[in-house]
Amino acid sequence: MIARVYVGLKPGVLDPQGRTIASSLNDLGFEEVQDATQGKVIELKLANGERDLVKARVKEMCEKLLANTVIESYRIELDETEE
Amino acid sequence: MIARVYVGLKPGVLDPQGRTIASSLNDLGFEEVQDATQGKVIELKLANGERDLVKARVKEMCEKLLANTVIESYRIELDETEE
Amino acid sequence: MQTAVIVFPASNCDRDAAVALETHTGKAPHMIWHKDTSIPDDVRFVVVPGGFSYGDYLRSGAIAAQSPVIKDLKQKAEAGLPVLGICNGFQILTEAGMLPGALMRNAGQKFVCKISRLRLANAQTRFTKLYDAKHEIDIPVAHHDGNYFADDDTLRRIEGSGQVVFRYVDNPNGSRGDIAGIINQAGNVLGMMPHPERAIDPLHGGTDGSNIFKSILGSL
Amino acid sequence: MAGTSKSDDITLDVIAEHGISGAEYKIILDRLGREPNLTELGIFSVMWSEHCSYKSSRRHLGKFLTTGKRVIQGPGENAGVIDIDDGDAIIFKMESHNHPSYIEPYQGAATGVGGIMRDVFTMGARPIALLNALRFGEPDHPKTKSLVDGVIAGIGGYGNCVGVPTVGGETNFHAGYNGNILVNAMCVGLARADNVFYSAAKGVGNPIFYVGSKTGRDGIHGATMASAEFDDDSEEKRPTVQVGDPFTEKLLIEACLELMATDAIIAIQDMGAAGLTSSSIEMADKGGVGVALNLDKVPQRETGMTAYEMMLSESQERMLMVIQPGKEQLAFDVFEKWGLDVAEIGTTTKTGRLVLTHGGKTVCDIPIAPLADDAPNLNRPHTPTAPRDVIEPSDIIEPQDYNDALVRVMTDPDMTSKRWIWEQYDRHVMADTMDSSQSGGDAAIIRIHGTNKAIAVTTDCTPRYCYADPYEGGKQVVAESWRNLTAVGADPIAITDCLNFGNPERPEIMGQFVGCIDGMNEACRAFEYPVVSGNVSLYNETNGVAIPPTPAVGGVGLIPDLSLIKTLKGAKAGDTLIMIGE
Ligand SMILES: Nc1ncnc2c1ncn2[C@@H]1O[C@H](COP(=O)(O)OP(=O)(O)O)[C@@H](O)[C@H]1O
Repeated sequence: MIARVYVGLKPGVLDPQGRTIASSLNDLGFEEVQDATQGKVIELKLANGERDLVKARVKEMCEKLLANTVIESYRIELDETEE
Repeated sequence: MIARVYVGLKPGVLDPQGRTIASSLNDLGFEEVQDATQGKVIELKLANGERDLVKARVKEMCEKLLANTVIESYRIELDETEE
Repeated sequence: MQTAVIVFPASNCDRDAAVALETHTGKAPHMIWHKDTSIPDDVRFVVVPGGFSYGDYLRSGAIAAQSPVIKDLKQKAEAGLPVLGICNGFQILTEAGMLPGALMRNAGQKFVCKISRLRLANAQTRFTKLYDAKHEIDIPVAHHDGNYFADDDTLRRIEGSGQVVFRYVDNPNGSRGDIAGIINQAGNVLGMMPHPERAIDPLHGGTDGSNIFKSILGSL
Repeated sequence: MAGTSKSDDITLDVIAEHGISGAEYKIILDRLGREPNLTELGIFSVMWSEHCSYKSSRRHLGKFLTTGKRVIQGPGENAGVIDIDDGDAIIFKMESHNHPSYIEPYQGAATGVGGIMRDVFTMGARPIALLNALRFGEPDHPKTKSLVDGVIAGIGGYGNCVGVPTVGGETNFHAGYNGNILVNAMCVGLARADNVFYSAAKGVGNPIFYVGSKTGRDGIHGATMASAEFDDDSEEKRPTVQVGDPFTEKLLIEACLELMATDAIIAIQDMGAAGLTSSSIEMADKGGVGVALNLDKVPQRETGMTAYEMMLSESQERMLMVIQPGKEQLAFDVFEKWGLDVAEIGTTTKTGRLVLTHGGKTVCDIPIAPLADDAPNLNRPHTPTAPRDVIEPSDIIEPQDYNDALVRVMTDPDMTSKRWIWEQYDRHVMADTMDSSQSGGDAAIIRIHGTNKAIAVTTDCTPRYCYADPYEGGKQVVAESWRNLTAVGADPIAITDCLNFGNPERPEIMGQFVGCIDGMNEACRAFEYPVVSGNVSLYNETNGVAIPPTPAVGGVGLIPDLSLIKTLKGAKAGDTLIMIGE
């Protein structure tokens, strides 16, 4: 089973990377870019299991390691097709 | 209009970051984790425009700046709902 | 002899590079701001210095590689102007397509600052001809993204044509083939992760970096 | 949090939430002649917090020796300034970022480094060295590993990016820090003695400039957080932590130093804790002027920010400066060249008041003097630490196996090599590092660029001695610093300090604090080794258990000639070892 975890800065938290990306895209002539944010996607290959249980475990991984919930929020997607 | 660009290492490029995540998750007792990879998501807020044109522009941004195609591949998602 | 150092926002070894150039030429280099569109015609050698251009945001060297001055640097390098990229400078040159391959996050995930011992893989280049080929040299590294990657074909090609110039004796970052520095096919653009400008004064703890500057400047 | 509300929103609860006591509120009513609104209450609250007003410590810090023949500026400015001959000056300070680093170790430590660098380049110095003093809990405590990893990466991540070498520090592990780690960062900068910048906003009608990053809602109430102890709920209640942007900091350094080379700046102050509030009030108070700011002009990262939020935001990488009239365009040009946000947000006035307008309305109009003059200056009760039993050498049982004893000593986490830490710091950038952590010497050595002289720098503290006997421990801290400098061939000049203690409302903690200061001060006077800057971090406790008393000091000495440098390099087998002292 594959779990995809998206981790991004919470709204309101300074995102220096995103800001720098947006302004260099503007400098390169992409004026349509109004804002950019950068986050990460962590893709986990997991042993199969009951969907709800797996999700609960991944949630625990996020809280413990993958995200720092002081400044980051996360979203989990489970994907059974790619087993 | 929102564009989401997913950038990840090409298959065959060693991903030490992913490996470190997998082994730290194992160390924390999440033995079900068999493998992990880490990529980034860049979310762009763009001026509205014709879908195909916007997509072509975002592709150009990826080729020029957002991805290094020597090591990375990318995928673009457009999302009109969040305007 | 007139030399130049290119300065990007958050370059931070620009002064160190300038000191190294002045020490070896007796003349202060031009400091060229990344927004300038051309490198003065009297410049005979250019250093792209280390640092964290644009904070290393997105990917190290990626944004700097798009700077206005890079276009002219590329053209002049194609016409034969010698260029040395150190650390972030090496990252910028690969991102700009002036050197093959890419520099990824260190395999150990951590920033690494230490004295690294290097083997001369090619002591015949314009940058290395004053070194004794059998000799190993000590030059500090300080980087987070120094893990050199090139695909198999590229690797075979650069190995075959003597483009690998320096190798780590004790690989600090996971680089393929222990590669610490490479040169372009024409032999006038060198990129390396270790910092030769931090090893030119006995008080630095060693002067093994000096011969790079002496070699290339002597060839002009 | 609501904005510029009417004064009838100021309930007893709101006053208490702002840490304002009944007696303090009476002073506010008296000075204003009316009730404050929420913005005004917020401003009093941060200015009178422990963090900004030093209310528990001020009277004791006043005892320190702070002058000397090489002291150009002692405590009271952003950092201390000393003379190292030939028109060169060294500007340095140490500061804590303990609470934020516990909550978000990477960003907490990173912004700690950023903040201390701003204190130094604000005064006109180019930062040339960074050091730190770190205390963590036991190695096998479940939180320790991730705290250590995050803090070390954060210190390196910020310092390496800005391009200032991190050359030394100290790291200890002890159960006393399990719930409250210490992250103290020190920055040392080099300036010309005749071009040092101060924070007094002299002159009326001069433009006030805002430079750096935009203001967001970060860390609102950070200064009050640093002034209250942790409990189990703190992790829930915690306010947003700031994210550091070393790239902007680097640009800010270059831009400020470029403008400082002209005569455009009258006064300058970084926006640290309590950002716009404390920077504008300190500048005005020192210059004896008033300040009028138009908050609509403040560069903002988020929409709909209230006056309260803007005044209390702790967004990083921001500076406030008073510019010479006529030089506005020059200032705009320099900051725009470096790609920084810059705005003229107000002027100095002769009213002696802080007047803020927002959306066309006056949202704050208070006299500045009471914010400083009437700041509480408490005489908290303190009971001296009871003397411990003296341990006679003969009381100690001789080890059976000396090899085993040696192995135990050498494998103690405090004793083992710290290579895994300092290899993550760029120690060589700027190419003037003559000796650093790597050699294991007693102090790091930095050459003064382009000269034949150097400075030596070190951070030190042995909390166990301070715990056993604050007075003797305090003496020892300063003496160790002095010895470490002399051991590398330097003449010690002055120190900065970072006094980390528990809750000052407990007399026994105040007793430790006062004991340490008295001991340190005695040593400072004996060595003529003055304190020129420093920082106090109180309320370092969790669930009522205080950290061991940890008055870290950072020392700076001069090596007038590089040939006088003494290091551990070059020792060979067969050399003679000599022990000096008792
Ligand atoms: N946090 C740190 N940052 C930088 N250097 C450090 C740090 N901790 C320890 N060091 C360096 O490691 C060396 C050994 O440190 P330490 O074990 O504290 O020795 P000592 O007791 O001799 O000061 C010193 O040179 C010191 O500067």
